[in-house]
Amino acid sequence: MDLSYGGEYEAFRGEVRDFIADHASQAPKGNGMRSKPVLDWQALLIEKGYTARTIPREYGGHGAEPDILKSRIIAEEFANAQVSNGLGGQGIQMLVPTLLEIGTEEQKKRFIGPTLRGEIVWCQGYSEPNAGSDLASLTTSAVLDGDEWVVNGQKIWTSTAKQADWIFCLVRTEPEAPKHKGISFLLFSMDTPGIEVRPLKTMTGDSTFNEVFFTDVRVPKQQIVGSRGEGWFVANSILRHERGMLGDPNATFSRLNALIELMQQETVDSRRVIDNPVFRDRLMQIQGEVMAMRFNDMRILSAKLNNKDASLAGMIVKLQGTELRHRLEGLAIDALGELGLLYEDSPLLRGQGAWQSQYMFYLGLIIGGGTSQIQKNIISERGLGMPREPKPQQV
Amino acid sequence: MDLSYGGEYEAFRGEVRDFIADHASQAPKGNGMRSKPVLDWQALLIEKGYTARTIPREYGGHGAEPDILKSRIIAEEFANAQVSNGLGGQGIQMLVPTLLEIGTEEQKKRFIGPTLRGEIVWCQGYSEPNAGSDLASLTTSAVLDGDEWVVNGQKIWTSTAKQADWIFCLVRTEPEAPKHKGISFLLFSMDTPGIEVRPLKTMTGDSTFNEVFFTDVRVPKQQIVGSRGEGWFVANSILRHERGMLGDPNATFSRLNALIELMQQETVDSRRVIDNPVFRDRLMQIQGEVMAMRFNDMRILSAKLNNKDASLAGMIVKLQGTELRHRLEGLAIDALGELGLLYEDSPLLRGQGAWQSQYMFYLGLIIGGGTSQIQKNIISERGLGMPREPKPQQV
Amino acid sequence: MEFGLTEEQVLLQDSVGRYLADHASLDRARQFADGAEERAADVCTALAELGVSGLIIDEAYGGVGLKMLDAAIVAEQLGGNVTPIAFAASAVMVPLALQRAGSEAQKAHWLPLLAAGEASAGAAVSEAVAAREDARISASGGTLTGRALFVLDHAADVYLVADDRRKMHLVEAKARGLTSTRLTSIDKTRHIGELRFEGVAADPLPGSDDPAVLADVIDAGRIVLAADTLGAAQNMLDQAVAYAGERQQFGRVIASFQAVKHMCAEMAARLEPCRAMIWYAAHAFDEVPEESRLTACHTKAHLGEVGKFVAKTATEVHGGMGFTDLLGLHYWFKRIGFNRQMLGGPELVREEAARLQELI
Amino acid sequence: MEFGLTEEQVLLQDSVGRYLADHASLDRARQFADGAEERAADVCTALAELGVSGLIIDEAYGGVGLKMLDAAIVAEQLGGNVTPIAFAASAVMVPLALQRAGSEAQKAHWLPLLAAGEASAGAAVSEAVAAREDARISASGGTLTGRALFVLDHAADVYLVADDRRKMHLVEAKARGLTSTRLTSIDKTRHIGELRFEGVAADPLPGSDDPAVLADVIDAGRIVLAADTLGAAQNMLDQAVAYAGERQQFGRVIASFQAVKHMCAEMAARLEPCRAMIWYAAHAFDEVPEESRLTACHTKAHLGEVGKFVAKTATEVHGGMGFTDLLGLHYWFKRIGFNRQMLGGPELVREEAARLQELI
Repeated sequence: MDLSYGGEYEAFRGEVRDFIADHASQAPKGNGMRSKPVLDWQALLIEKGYTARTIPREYGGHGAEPDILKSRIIAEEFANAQVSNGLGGQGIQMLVPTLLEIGTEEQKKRFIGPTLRGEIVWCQGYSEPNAGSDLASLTTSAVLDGDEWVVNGQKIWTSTAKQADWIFCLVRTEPEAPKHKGISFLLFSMDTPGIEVRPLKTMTGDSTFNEVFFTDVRVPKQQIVGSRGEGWFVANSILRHERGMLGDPNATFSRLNALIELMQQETVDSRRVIDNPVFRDRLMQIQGEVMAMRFNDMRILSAKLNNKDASLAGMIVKLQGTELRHRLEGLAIDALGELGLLYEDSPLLRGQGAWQSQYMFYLGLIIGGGTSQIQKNIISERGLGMPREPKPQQV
Repeated sequence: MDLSYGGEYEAFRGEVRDFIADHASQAPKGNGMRSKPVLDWQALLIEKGYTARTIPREYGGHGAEPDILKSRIIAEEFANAQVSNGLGGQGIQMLVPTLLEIGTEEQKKRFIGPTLRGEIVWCQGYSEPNAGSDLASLTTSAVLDGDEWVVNGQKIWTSTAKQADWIFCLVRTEPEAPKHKGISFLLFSMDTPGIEVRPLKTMTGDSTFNEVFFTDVRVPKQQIVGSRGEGWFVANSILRHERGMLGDPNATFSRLNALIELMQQETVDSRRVIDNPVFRDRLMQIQGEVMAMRFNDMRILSAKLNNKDASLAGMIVKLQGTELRHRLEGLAIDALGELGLLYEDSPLLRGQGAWQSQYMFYLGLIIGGGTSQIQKNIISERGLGMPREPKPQQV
Repeated sequence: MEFGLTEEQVLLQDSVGRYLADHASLDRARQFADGAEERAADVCTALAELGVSGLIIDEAYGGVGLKMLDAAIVAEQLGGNVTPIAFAASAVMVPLALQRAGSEAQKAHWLPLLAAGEASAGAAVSEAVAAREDARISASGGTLTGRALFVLDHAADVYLVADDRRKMHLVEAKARGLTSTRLTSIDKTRHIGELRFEGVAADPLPGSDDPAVLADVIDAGRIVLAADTLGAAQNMLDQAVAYAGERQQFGRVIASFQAVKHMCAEMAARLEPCRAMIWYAAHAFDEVPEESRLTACHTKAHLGEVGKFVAKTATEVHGGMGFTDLLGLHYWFKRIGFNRQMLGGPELVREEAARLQELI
Repeated sequence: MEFGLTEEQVLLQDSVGRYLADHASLDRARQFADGAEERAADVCTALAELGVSGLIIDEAYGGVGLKMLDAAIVAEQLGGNVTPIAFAASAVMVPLALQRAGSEAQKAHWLPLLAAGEASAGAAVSEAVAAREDARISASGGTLTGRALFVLDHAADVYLVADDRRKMHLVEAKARGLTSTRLTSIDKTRHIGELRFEGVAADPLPGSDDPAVLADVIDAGRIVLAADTLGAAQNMLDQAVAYAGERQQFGRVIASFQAVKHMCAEMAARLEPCRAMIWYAAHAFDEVPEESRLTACHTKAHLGEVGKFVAKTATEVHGGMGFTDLLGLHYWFKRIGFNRQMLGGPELVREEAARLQELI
């Protein structure tokens, strides 16, 4: 057991801290896209290797060797300082790695640099109303007509569709093939005629997501990533990456500390909520679970670093992490009593209403990105080696 | 809403109370079988109509019209007075109703009377090591050889097998038929050569159950109830009756009161356990659930009485009742701290060790009599009308 | 013996249920919520005609003269249809307080108006449930001063206000010195709010010197909120079963997956006994006084817990669709959340249950 | 950075695990339990040879000189194999107390005996965890009077006894005035008991004037019991997965039913983070003093809860067979139950966790 990162890394941590101390004033606040301060900051971070760190210079990245610990240190230090560590979004997190792996040289040159620099914003077109857990049954079609794909169908759960310049999209190009083998991965501009974006309001009241409708959208033939019919395999390796990010124990840890503070501040019947032993015990239960998940996270990091197997430890993060977070937010609501019901712009609102909105949002995350039911299938089959469910008889 | 039983019934309740007051001294203590006081008491109860109440006189019963309320009043009054309300056991509770419904006249005459009087004690041979939840896949075989069935195989979970004179037993007589249609219902003496009974120790440390092995056990041909291949249907209607009895909320209510008393008596760190708000809150949660189950029980009784449908209310009793009871016993263990670990004849033992043994026994009941998984299948399919799982493809 | 509803009660249930299904479905609730309407006048009028607003008001005052079980039956329908109407305070708690503790003049003035649906009433009693340090009402010389939070059925014509000695008063919304503020909650189908009193003239309920009356009023509110949850949760379960029977994934309806079936079975198993519990609690309120208070507490707490479980699980069965606004499932989710916290969350009410049994 | 076991630790784990699998399987535990043996001499001797009894004892006193993480690794193996041996007190708590607070004479006498497996030690510290009104030890003039309950690793040669001022003493089992009674528990693989002292001569640990030493000793015991639960629960899960893969019902292995798969997945999902938690808690005990106590409390409580869930669920997966004595699954079930309650149940330990953070 050695929890130190070692001298080289502590030196690196020092560099990062110094950089932040010197430059934090230039960092943009909030999540704006495309503003000059945002783009300038992004350019500076790429130059210093604090974002796009391992992406080759020829494609617009910093070109450093992969180093999990350095990446973690950068993430930790920017998070601790509450300074933006650069642009995120599905283009940078999901499309860029895909293109690096299987894009053509031309695609890499054309898309990676502008995406990293924040010049092209992407959205993702995977889920459909009738293809959620069973994503491979998607029906949005793309038919080759001369040198163009003609896309028709509908996507759902598309975040940033309103802001995006381009979309990476799964479409069915081989209707005769088995369902996993008939899908292709297309890129196209959101300005293409025939695209309609409708905001999708959720239970939280926000419209973080959209529905996107395609009617005879014409896409140049070469804007396919990988070969025809390979789209499922292209998309799936990255999806797994996305799932690992849901339920992050470090974010939950911050929320836990906010909850402890809340319970020390609020009073009911002249007693601080924290002095109610029943709520306090629930708080302590959650604290113990958060602790376990944080140590589990350290174990996963260390396993990656040392090429050890901790695949089961990783597989459970989404299931446990989202449920835990949902319960944590729910405790805050209960502890607040009637105050916990207030929402939106209500007078007396606590924490800007985040306890309620996060409670609901995390219920959404329990469902999204692979429902808890699908997660349990994965854990039992891939983690524990239990058999898949037998296929049903055709009736 | 009318919770009174009405004048006629209150008068009847008075009669029962008077009887108990006058005769309680003759009632046997404990669960002994076959002793003279037990058999005499049973005879007196049959005569008065306090047991075997609705079974026709010609078969040895009391011959009264069915009256659910009177039955309930009898049960309530004997339970309140903690006086034996007569012999129970699987012969009286399960076999007698079966014989009344589909036994031949000769079977009724031969078996019902002696069973009611306690002269024949029965055990039940249903479950097998490889036929538990999937009872219909049982393999104990009975092959007709002249005028006799020749029985070979093994049963498990047979209670009172050591004490029993006879067994009612499910055997496969039609190996070629579909599995539910190849089973017959046989009766035979436990003295027949070729029967071996081995006690089956459980996690509680007791051997309430047995394994029973049959080697070429020869049973007269006419000792079959119903026709060949009808055994599954004979047995199944009664099984449902048995399941309804598991998880009885009135028994749980008594245990709850014992738990409240326990928590008021025990102290830890000079504080009564009931004064620990965390345990007290768990107690109150359980009290609320017990209350709900008792009202649910009243609703079921009333529905039976008034021919109303409360089938879902009945279907959930076993699932909810056994889980609730298990949790209740578990709370007692937790509340006792280290004392809750003591068992058997340990010094300092509380409640004769029943908190631990009931905790484990009710885990057994969660599993037995249709596991919680099977119960949920039943509730979703029969109660909510959801489809059965599709049959798997043959591989 | 008959543990269940009478024919008249089934009729009441059906007539209210039918009206709501036909004329006050989700679309109406949505419209109310989106428009932040003060009052769904059409629904109020129609329900008043069906007797809902005068349900427990004596016939002498223009009401129907029914009891708590009838109120619970109606509340279940309202919860099941997420009906945007003032009921718990306006049709139950305040009429009850008036009938038990009001003067003849108070009754004669307000009860007929409430029964006819021509006035609505709110209840400002949260201080008696759980006091907040900055919310306290003191009475002196016929006036009230202070602040009441979480007023149920806010935006009413008249408020029942409990002071810090548990005595109750009537205050008209238009009284001088009264400031009223809406508190937006997750549940947009019912209003809560805050009242500030600066020496507001108040009309005390003479019979409320006995603090048991206020306790009864709170019990009644708790039973009604619990019944509302029963209806809402039952509806969510029904929607989940129906949705699972239609939604296809992996080439079969999801209702055929054991995981989905068991989620639904668990909901049913926990919810079904709640029906008997609501019936008994409401019945006991009128007929079994020695069990009434404890049963009301446990019913409120237990429905709060079961409701929370069903709300989450039914949403999960719906998958992503449950999380959207499209089906509107969240109206039921939030209604259940509201009922859980108002008039005391489960932990608080269980503490009361323990106190009632002298276990504290 | 390496969050995990060193090669040496993996070797230790393997060597202990292999010995137990080969020579101290369930049959041996059963024999011990059925015979109510005081001591499984064969197992003790073999494990002493592998270094288990002297694991954390300094090499100067004949031990191996390892740390709490090594003790946790061994405890996990012992729990996984329901090994009938005195470990938590005898090999961890008492050696730790001696090394931190013992006199040179005490260390020189007892540590080599304990390391060699020639003596065993029990811990009578439950009064410091939760006092029972009739169990209290007072020290006066070099003697102890009173009663200690729930002595861990009872039937020992020497006992570590905490008095009512949290000072620790050594008392030999054969001391005059000491009466010792076995307390039969559900777990027949480890002994607990009661000690009565009537003016028994005791040998105080000079360094134990600092009450932090006793707290450390209890922390160490809690980590070891939690690690024992990790091993036992992991074993139950493994057994459940294996059994489900063999057991056929309805024409298929039950491991192919979604309900069974999800039960196993839930066990794995809750149990897997516990492994990292045990590692960290044990590591922090030696290396991160500022986090040590809180982590020990949470680890004890959390493993208690997860263990209870896994014990029940794994038994359910086994169906009726899990309830019988045939497979012996209940040995693990009871071992987990024992670990949950000893040295403080989850509620009690969580209260301590809150107190450590000054939240009480």
